[in-house]
Formats: sequence, C-alpha cells, structure tokens
Amino acid sequence: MLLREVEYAKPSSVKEALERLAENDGARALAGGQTLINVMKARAASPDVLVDLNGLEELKGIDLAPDGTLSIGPMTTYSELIDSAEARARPILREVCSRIADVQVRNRGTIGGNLCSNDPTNHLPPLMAAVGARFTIAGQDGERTVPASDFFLGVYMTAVGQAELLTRIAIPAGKQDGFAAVTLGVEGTCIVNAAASMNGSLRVAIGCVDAVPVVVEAESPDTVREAVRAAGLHPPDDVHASSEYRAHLAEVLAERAARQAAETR
Amino acid sequence: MTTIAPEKVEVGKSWLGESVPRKEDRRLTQGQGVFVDDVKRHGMGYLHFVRSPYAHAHITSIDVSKAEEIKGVYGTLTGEEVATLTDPFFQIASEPGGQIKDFSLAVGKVRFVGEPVVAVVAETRELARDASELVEVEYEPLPALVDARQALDGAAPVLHDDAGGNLMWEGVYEWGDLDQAFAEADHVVKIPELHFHRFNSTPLECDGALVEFNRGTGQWTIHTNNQFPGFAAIMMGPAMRCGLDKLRFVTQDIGGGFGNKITSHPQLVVCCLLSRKLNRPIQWTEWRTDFHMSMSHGNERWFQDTEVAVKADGTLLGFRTKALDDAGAWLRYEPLGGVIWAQVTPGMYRWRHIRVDFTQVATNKAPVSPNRGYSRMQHLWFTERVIDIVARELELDPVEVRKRNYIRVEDMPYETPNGCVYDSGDYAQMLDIALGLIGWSSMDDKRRDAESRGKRLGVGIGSTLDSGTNNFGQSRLINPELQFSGNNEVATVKLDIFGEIVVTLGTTPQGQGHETTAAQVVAEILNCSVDDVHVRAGHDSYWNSHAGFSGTYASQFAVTGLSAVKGATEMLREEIKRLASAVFGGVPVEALELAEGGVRIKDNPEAFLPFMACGAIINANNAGLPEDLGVTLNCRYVYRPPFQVPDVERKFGNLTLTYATQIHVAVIEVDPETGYYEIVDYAAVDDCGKRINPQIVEGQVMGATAQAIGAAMHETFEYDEDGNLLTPNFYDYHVPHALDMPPLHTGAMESPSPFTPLGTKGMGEGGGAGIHAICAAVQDATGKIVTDSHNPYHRVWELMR
Amino acid sequence: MNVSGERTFEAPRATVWRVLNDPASMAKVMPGVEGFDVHDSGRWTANVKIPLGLGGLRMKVDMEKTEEREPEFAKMAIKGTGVGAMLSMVTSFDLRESDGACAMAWSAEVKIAGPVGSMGQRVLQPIVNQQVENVLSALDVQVQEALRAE
Amino acid sequence: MDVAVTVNGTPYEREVEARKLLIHFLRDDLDLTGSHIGCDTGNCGACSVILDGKLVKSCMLLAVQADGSEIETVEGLADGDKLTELQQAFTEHHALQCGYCTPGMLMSATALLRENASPSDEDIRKALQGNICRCTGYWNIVEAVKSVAR
Repeated sequence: MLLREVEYAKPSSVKEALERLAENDGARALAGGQTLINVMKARAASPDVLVDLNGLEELKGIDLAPDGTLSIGPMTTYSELIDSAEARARPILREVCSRIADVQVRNRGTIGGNLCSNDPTNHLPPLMAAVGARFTIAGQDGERTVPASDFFLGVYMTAVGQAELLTRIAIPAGKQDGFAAVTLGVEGTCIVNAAASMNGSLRVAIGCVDAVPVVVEAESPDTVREAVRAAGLHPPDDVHASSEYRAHLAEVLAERAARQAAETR
Repeated sequence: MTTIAPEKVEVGKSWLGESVPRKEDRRLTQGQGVFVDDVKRHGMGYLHFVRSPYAHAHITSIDVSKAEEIKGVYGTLTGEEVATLTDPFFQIASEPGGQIKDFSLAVGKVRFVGEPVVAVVAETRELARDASELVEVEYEPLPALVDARQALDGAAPVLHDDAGGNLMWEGVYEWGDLDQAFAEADHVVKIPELHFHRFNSTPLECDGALVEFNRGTGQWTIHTNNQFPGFAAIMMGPAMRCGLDKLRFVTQDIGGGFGNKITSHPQLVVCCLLSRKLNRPIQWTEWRTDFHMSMSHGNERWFQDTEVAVKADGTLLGFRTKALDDAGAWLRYEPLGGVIWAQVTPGMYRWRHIRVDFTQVATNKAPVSPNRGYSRMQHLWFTERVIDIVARELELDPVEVRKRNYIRVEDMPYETPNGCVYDSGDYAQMLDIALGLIGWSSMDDKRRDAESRGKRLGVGIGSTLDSGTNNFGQSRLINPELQFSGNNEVATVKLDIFGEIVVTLGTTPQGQGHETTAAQVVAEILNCSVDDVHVRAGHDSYWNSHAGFSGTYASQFAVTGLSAVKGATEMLREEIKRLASAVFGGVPVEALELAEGGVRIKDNPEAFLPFMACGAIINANNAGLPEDLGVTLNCRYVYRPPFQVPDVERKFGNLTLTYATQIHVAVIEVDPETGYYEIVDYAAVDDCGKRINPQIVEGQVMGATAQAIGAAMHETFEYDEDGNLLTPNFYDYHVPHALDMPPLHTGAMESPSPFTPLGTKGMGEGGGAGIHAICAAVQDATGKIVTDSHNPYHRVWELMR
Repeated sequence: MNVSGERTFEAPRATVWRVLNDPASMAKVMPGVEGFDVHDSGRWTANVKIPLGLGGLRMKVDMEKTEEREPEFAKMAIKGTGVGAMLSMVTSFDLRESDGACAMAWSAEVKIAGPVGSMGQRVLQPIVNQQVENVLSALDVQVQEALRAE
Repeated sequence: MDVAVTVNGTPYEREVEARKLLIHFLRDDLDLTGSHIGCDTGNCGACSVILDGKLVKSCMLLAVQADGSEIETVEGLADGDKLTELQQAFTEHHALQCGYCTPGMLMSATALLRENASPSDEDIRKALQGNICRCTGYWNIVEAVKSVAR
C-alpha cells in the first residue's frame, strides 16, 4: 500500500503534460491509475514523476463522425463510455466495458489507460485490434497515427513512447462484432479473451496468450479454429491455466466471438 | 433465497431462539468500530518487516546501518538480537519436531518466501518501508522443498537440522479389526491418492498490533486482533522470559478470524521487543500480500494408498489410509492437526474398523495454522470422497450409500471407534430436507434441460460434522508429556450502582455476535430486556475476565461462552434474591422472583426492589447489611465442560463435546468445451442443537458456504518449484464476490445437545460440506473420479478430455 | 522458466565468439545498462534498468563465466539483485560454423522472485521472451559492427 | 503538497507527501477510520468512498489527486444518531458479521440506490461486485439492499 517517493505534476494542457514527460525520462503519465497505482504499491515499478492527465478535457469526450467513425478521448472512463449515446454506434464497446472489473474501477479507469498498460489480462487491446482502431500519438514534435497492428509492442509496452501521449482512438464504423472470455469466476481476472469483427472478412484478436493480442483472419466462423491453430500459439502458463489449456481456450473463444460477430445484424 | 426452519414452540416470551438484531451493528454500520489499525498512540513508530525473497537460504550477513542512518527511522531488530533476547517458542510436538528452534525472526536461515528477517521502525508507514529496502541481507540460496511427498526422500533438502530431517511428527491410529473387516468385505475399493489443497479463509482484515511497554510496571499492553490470546500468552511468556501478568491483551472489533488469527505470536513478540528497545508504542499492520505469503495457510494433506472394505450392498466396514500433512516451514500450532481430525474419525458413518497412518512434514512454504474446519475438514473431505468414489465403483446411488451408512438417530448418543461421543442429530432426515430444497425429484428433467443447452449437469452431496468445544487432552495423543486437558471459558456479570447489568466475556469475537447472544441469555435469566444488558466489546486480559483457554476458535462460544454467561447470571440472580430477602426482612428466597427490572415478592408485587436499588445498596449504601450476606452482585463464573483425559495408549476418549452437522447439496452446470462451470442451485441444511439466535446461526452457515465455494473453485495457495507463491494477492487468489454466488436455499433442524447447559452446540465451521458437495458434483458432471479438493476450470477441462 | 532458441549470424564464428566475450560489446547488448565494471575476463558487474513498460526495474547484475570451450561453447551464471526483486539465470550458447555464417544455439533458465515475480507468469514469460529478442537483435548489430571493424 | 478536501461536509486542509494514497490520508491524517484496507490490489473495496458523486476505491488514488473535491465516507451516512434506511436494513437482514467490509458495502449500495432507486437482484449484485465480504456470502447483503429498493 506504500508507494516509493514520487513527484506529482498536474499539467493544465496536453502541451504542458508533454513538457513534463520530456523533462524526466523517469516521468510517467497517470491516467485512471487502476493499474499503475497498484504496480507502484508492489513497488514493482516506481516512476520519478507522475504526470496526472485527469482533468485534461482535450483528452476526454466521444465524437461520432458522419462516416460512422468513433473518436474516443483516451481519458474517457469506462463508465462514461458505457453511458455515452455516441458510443452506441459500436455496441460492442459498451458490452465489453461493462464487463471490466467493477463499478469503482469503471468509474475511475480509462480507455486509454487500459490500452497503454496493455496488461495481457485486459479486454480492450484485443477488442481494438479486432475492430481495427487507429491511435493518435502526440509528442513534443507533433502527432502521428498508428494502426492497432503497430500499437501493441509488448506487456506494458505500446507505441506510445515515454515522452508521448495517446491523444485519440479512432474506431471505424461497424456493427458486426463479438467478444468472449473465460475469467476467474464471473468477470474476474482474465484467463483468455477473444474479440471478433466482421467487416467483409472476419478478424479475430485473442488476448492473454502472448505479449500482444494475436490477430487471425478467417473467411467465416467455421474456419476460425483452423486459423487459430495455424497461428501456432505458445501461450504462457500460470496458476490458472496451462499453456495447452490457454491454446485450447483461444480456439473455442475465437470461434464464439466470431459467431457472435457473424450473427449480429 | 428460501429458508426452512423448524417449528418454534412458544413457551411464553423467551429471549432464547429469537433473532434479535445485533448490538454490535450500530457502531459497525457507522464506521465506529475499533479495529486494530484504528488504534493510535502519540509518538508511535510504524513497523515494517524485511522479508525473505528466497524459499530456502542461509543468511550470510545482515547490515542495517544504511536503514538506521535515515532521518525518521527509530530503529531495527534482527534475528540475532531476537535469539539473545528471547528463548525459542515452546514446541507442542514431541520428537522430532519438538527439536525445532523457532524464533520470532529468522535466525541464520530463511525457510519460506515472505519470512520476516528484520524489523524496521520509523516515523511513518512509508518511511519504514523505504528504510526496509536499505537493509542489506546477503543470502546463500539452498534448494527448496515444496512437495510434501518428497520431504522424506534422502535427497530432499532439510529445513530444520535440529529435527534431523523433515519429519515433524508421525503416529499410527488404529481401531477395530482391519483384517476381519477386509476379510468380510465383498469389495475392496482402492484409491491411490487424494489431495486436499492449501488455502485459508483470508479474513478481510489482516493481522496487526499496537504494543505499548510500561517501563514502571514492566508490562506490555498489546492491542491486537489475535483471536486466541490464551494461546498467544503461553507461547509468548516463556519465550520473552516474563510472567503472563506482564502481557495484557486487548481486542475490540476484529475483521474476521476463522482461525487464521491464532498464530500471530511471533510478530507480537517482535512488537514487544521493539517497544521496549525503542521506548515508544509500536504499530504493526500486515498487508494483504504479507498475509498471503506468510500467515496461517490451511493444512495441505495427501491421502495415499487408501483401501476401503465394502459389502456388496454398499455397507461400509472400514478403511485404511496414509495421511501425509504439509505443515509448511514452522510448527506454529502444529502438530495439533495430527490429532484434531480424530474428533471425526468415522465421519458421519457407522464403519468400525479404521486405520490412519499420519505423517506430518515440513516444507519451504508458509506455516499452516487453524483454518475454519481445522484438520476435521480435510478428514471429512476424505470420508466424503471415499463415499462417492465407492458409490461410483460399485455403481450405487450416493444418496443410498449415505443413508445406508449414516449413523442413525436411534444410535445417538453414538460412541465412535475412538471413543468420541456424537451427541445428537438425524443425518438421514437432514439429507432429505436438503434434497427437497434443490428439487431432487425433478433432477432428471434438469439434466435433460442442461444437455439441451449444451451443458453437463452435476449434483453432489456434502455431509459434514462441525465438532466443537475441544478437550485439550487430545494434545497428549501427539505428545504424552503435555499437561493440557479439558477446556474452560469465563463470564462476569455484575449489577452496577445505578442498576446497569454489565457483562464481561473472556472471548474475542470476530463477527459472531457474542454481545447479542450473551445479552439474550442474561435477559432470559434476569427476566429483563436485552436492551438493559450491556456487554463489553472485545477482550481485555487485564481484569481477570478470562481463563487459560479463553478465545474464540473451534466452534464453542454457544457452549463454553454462553454456559459461562448462564452460570454467572444465575449466581447474580441468586445474590439479588438473597439481598432482597434481607431487605424485605427475611422473606424466604423461594418467595421472590425477578421481573420488570427488579426483584419482588411473588404474591405481593408491591414489595418491589428495582435493580437500581440493589446495585446502590451493595455498592454505595451497605451499612447495616447482615455480615454473612455474602453478596457482591459481581459474579464471575468459569464454565468447565465435562471431560476426561483420553487414553494415550489406545488413542481413545472423548475429544470434543458437541457435534453440529451440516449437509449441503450443490448443482452445477459445466461447459464441456472449456471446463467453465457455474453452481446453478445450492442447499445447506444445518443442525447445531438449540439456536439462541437463528439469524446469527444462519449467517454462519452462509458465510462458511461462500468460503467453501471459493476454496473448491478458485482459492489456492500454489507455489512454483522454487517456492514462490503464485497467488499472493486477490488478483490471482480469487475470492468469490456477489456475482459468483449461486441461489441458496437454507434449512435447519434443532437436535439439542444432551451434554450442554443450554442444549446448544458450537457451530460455524461446517463449510467443508460445500467443498465435498462441489467435488461430488464435478465427478457427477464429468463422469470422472475427482481426486483433488480444488477444481478450477482447467482441471475440470482436463478431467473431461 | 526456460527459454532457448537458435540464431544465425552472418559472420565467422571467431567474430561472434569475440563479441560474446568482449564486455564492452556485451554492455551494449544487455537491456538498459547504465554502468558496467569488468573485474576480470570471467567476471563482470552491470547496473541495469530493465525496461518494464510501467517503469524501469533497477538491478545490480553480476555475471560469471562458469564454463568455456573456445571458440564454440560458454556458460554463464547471472545473478541480479534489485529492491525486492531477484533474478537468477544460467545461460549457455553453442556456436557452429555453417557455410560462412555462424549458428548459435542458446538456452537460458531464468528465475525471478520478489514483487515482480508475483506479477504472474502470464506477464513475466512474455517480458522475458521480449528481452531475449532484444538482446539477440542487439547482439546481431554488435557482430556486424565487429565484422566491419575487422 | 497541500490538499484541501471536504469530507462529509467538513473542510480539511493538510500537507501530505505526493505518494500518500487517499485511503491513508483519510485514516491516518483525518482520523476517519471508518473506511478500511483489505488488500493491496484494488480488489476488495473496503476503502470505497464517494468522490465528487462517483464511487471510487480510495486505495487507487493519491490524496493530492483528491485536492478540491467533495468526499463522502461511511461516517457521513447517518444523520447524527439516526441511521439511514440502508444502515437499518443491514442490521435487520444480518448483512454484516465482522463489519470490516461493511463501510465499503454501504458506500457502494448508497451509490447504487442514488442512480437506481429500484434495482433488480442482478443490478445489486453487479453494484456490489467490487466489494469483498468474507463473512456473509453476500446473500443477506443483497436482501438488505433489495429491502430498501423502491
């Protein structure tokens, strides 16, 4: 419960936040804190400076463009997304967010935090990979946009550099999505999850089987299992699941997510 | 939630058997409880433990200088200092475990990950942890022993050289005539190995203390949440070379215990030594990860080479098995687990020929301690597994096998093969109630319905005994030298100057509602309202309100605690009458009665002496009272259950006074593709004799059930091959939350105990039934024999492959 | 946990061997090296900050060569101590000439304890694999540089 | 750093270290010990408080982050001696035993009932999912909350 000493900065703009982060390579952005603060309690990580992004309106809000593209501010909390009228354009977002942790965590935890921490047990990384989200990343020398396929680099690592911030998440129009997970108890710690999206072809992303979501493409739900097998997974094993069990769940859940996607009209 | 309760026989207005709201709740619902971390003192120092990162290693050097240099750090304590300032803790074990040298900090060697090595005290909690990171400990790692089955191999690393190996205790228990039983048997069912896993009740509040040392009197005041101060005292006094009067234990509200808060004496000793060394109050709060890594795991047990003698019709004749118990790194309460199980030797069945070769070994894992259902749960899980495995092997109906072999109501009181006496109960009828609650008759339709949805349905029964009120004489079966026997508990009931009825208990409740049930008993006897009875919260050993076995553990308050309250209140009632008879000028005591907050003459109600007057006369206005009156209106009573010292040679005798019973039935649905399963229906039927407060009793049944569901499905303290705990927090040690709870139906019977003053039985530890039931349900659903008490999804999936 | 694999370097075995045995270039190979002391040809100490995404994990890492058969085989024992984190690793590699290039078969047994260890294998295994991948790529760079230097 | 908050209507100002968690601030600095600590990982919910109208776990928030906010804790529920309907219902339905999780449970249930005066059983269970109780098995807690639903 007892953190190491840390400095705290509360910038009033994204520009200032980026300055704070650039000043010290031990600085870390603090979003909802529902992962980072816990890791700091364990003292498994101890940033020198926490740059608090709470209150930066630029990083909040959900807009729906005429072409159906959803633009989500990374500091949007799960609860805000669940309540958002715009977000209903892509119902899976609400469905998955309402399955994350519990009320308290959903009130505080953010979409961007979930994605940038990229903990293997998180639900949003595979979901974003499946729906083909695009991520806008800002640094002091401007913005760039990366697709989901280049965004997740490893456990707790994404394309967002130490001195950068995720400033926008763009999700293309679409409705035919699916999600399936096996968790410890009802909505507990994730063992394996899978998200699917039908957009012409079928894209399925599987979480908690590797350092980053594993994406497979398939013609139809009937061929998803083969596609997953072909991906040649070597999932980590832990106290909740052997590598073999995770590999098996990956197939089953990928197919279930795919069927939900295919059956959504 | 549906409930079946026995008919209530109304004999006038009685406080006994009433679900009166709890006195404790008013403060607890307002955040006004006083839990140990809420206790603060001026100038107190916060203690943080430096813990071992290794499961097994020599400590080659310790350097605290860098830590002590920091401003705001008050001081440190190392194992070397502890070894000079204290003696090793008294060991319950005879040879070889008795040879262990157990100190309150690691001395020379660490034996499990998380073992306290150095204590650091500082001005703030944060600073204490910062400084602990500057303590330099050099280790020389040793191979770790994590599997009890390898402990006795010559090649296994040895934890305690003093004990000459990893064997801590062994004993052979044999009753009846095994050869005859197996000769008579039509079938011998063989079960190579069963495993009862490691978990505990994880009370939401972890351990803690605030310790003050009074230089003038040499007394330590220990504000703590230890749930068995009587035991802590006899461990700490000799180790600290002081008399027990120097150790004052104070508790108020305790955030759950379940047995897991009995063995905090090592940490309490460290706090005591530091409060004296640094001359300031010492505050210690244990955090969740510390608790999981180092405290009070339940006994992990293997049952090997089991053989069961059965007749063709399913009549059970007897069994033999080898029990291998994993005590972890230290014997902090062990090897008592090596005999406690014998309270329920035959489970709930009539077999008479039983042999158990019991072996307990040390491993590089957290030390075990009592955990709700302590040691009996492991053995009862074993007997229930045997029943269901036998039923499967012989293709018999598990319900029929149980009913055929259950001890019958007409056999009560029933003497078990080892001389324990089951006091009362009708197991077969309880099972029928439980089966009725989950709609047993329509189970085939439910099965078909589940299959139509691609699920596999499974039903399982768990029968269990909740033996309560220990005869500590059983400790002699593991160490004949020990001079413990019997049991006792204390209550003091007084009438104060203004007529307040004040009750002091020796117990240390952790949510069992003692303030309420004690008040119910007092109100019943003094014929007043529970609202007029003031029961002091918590325990304070300073005012002689306790006895050697005082505490709250092992299902006994309804027997020991309430019998003490009953005894003290009856003494007070008689004193009030004697006083009134004197005041009324010699009216015979028989002519008096207590009513409406006072005492009066039966056929002349105007002659009324209110309690206020009684209290005032004795305490403040007593001139002229007869010299030989002998009334103090301050009555202390010690309840002592009727026990004999067991026969050590035959390992025979009554080990516990009462046997509450629970029968649970679980219905699960398994997803055959993933092994994921849910409990879709659940029934728990309880019989704990006379229920003083049915709502509190039902609450205990529910809580134990929830813990069983967690243990059976998710909760496990699992280690990797290097002895790292893989489930050190609630993220990986999943305790059930509200969404994990199945629909629950509860039922109750009341078979009063013939052996207790109120007909009550201790209860609260019957949750094991849930583990048995879920294992049986998994076996039913998968069609595969279940050999482990822990069945997470991946294991169920593996079973079905 | 155990990790192993094979990697081919476009360089003669002698060059690869030299790089693997040159503390200076190894310092460039290890993740997050902040300081590096060579005690003798067989013993080095490095101060590293292993990047864990959410924040670096500072460790003092002692390396000792426990076995060596120039120019094809070496075994190293690595012990890392950080605040509340322990790393111990035994790693070895085999170098084979394969038509001009050099094939390295390597394996490592990694043990991690402390708070980081309690983060769970599903987190640690990927992190370890990732760090190994980084080391190998960095090694490739060093080998190519050495080649150019020759 | 300076922190100014209003807790249960009372303004407080304190100087704290940036690293101090809100729960420690409430318990140790403001002596509001009704909110409890039951875990290290934000799972147990014993520390749940209402921060500017939103239910949060005060162990996953720095005290400095709460600067300028309105906080409600269990101590603020009752009106003097008058318990709320919900507190009363917890007693009547025996929804607490040791009482350690109760403050957090009450805050979660209070937050639920403000947003949804007539929750279903499922709504209630979902709303309490972030609060661990080891004594009751939750059944009586759900009953208690249901009993005050409109």
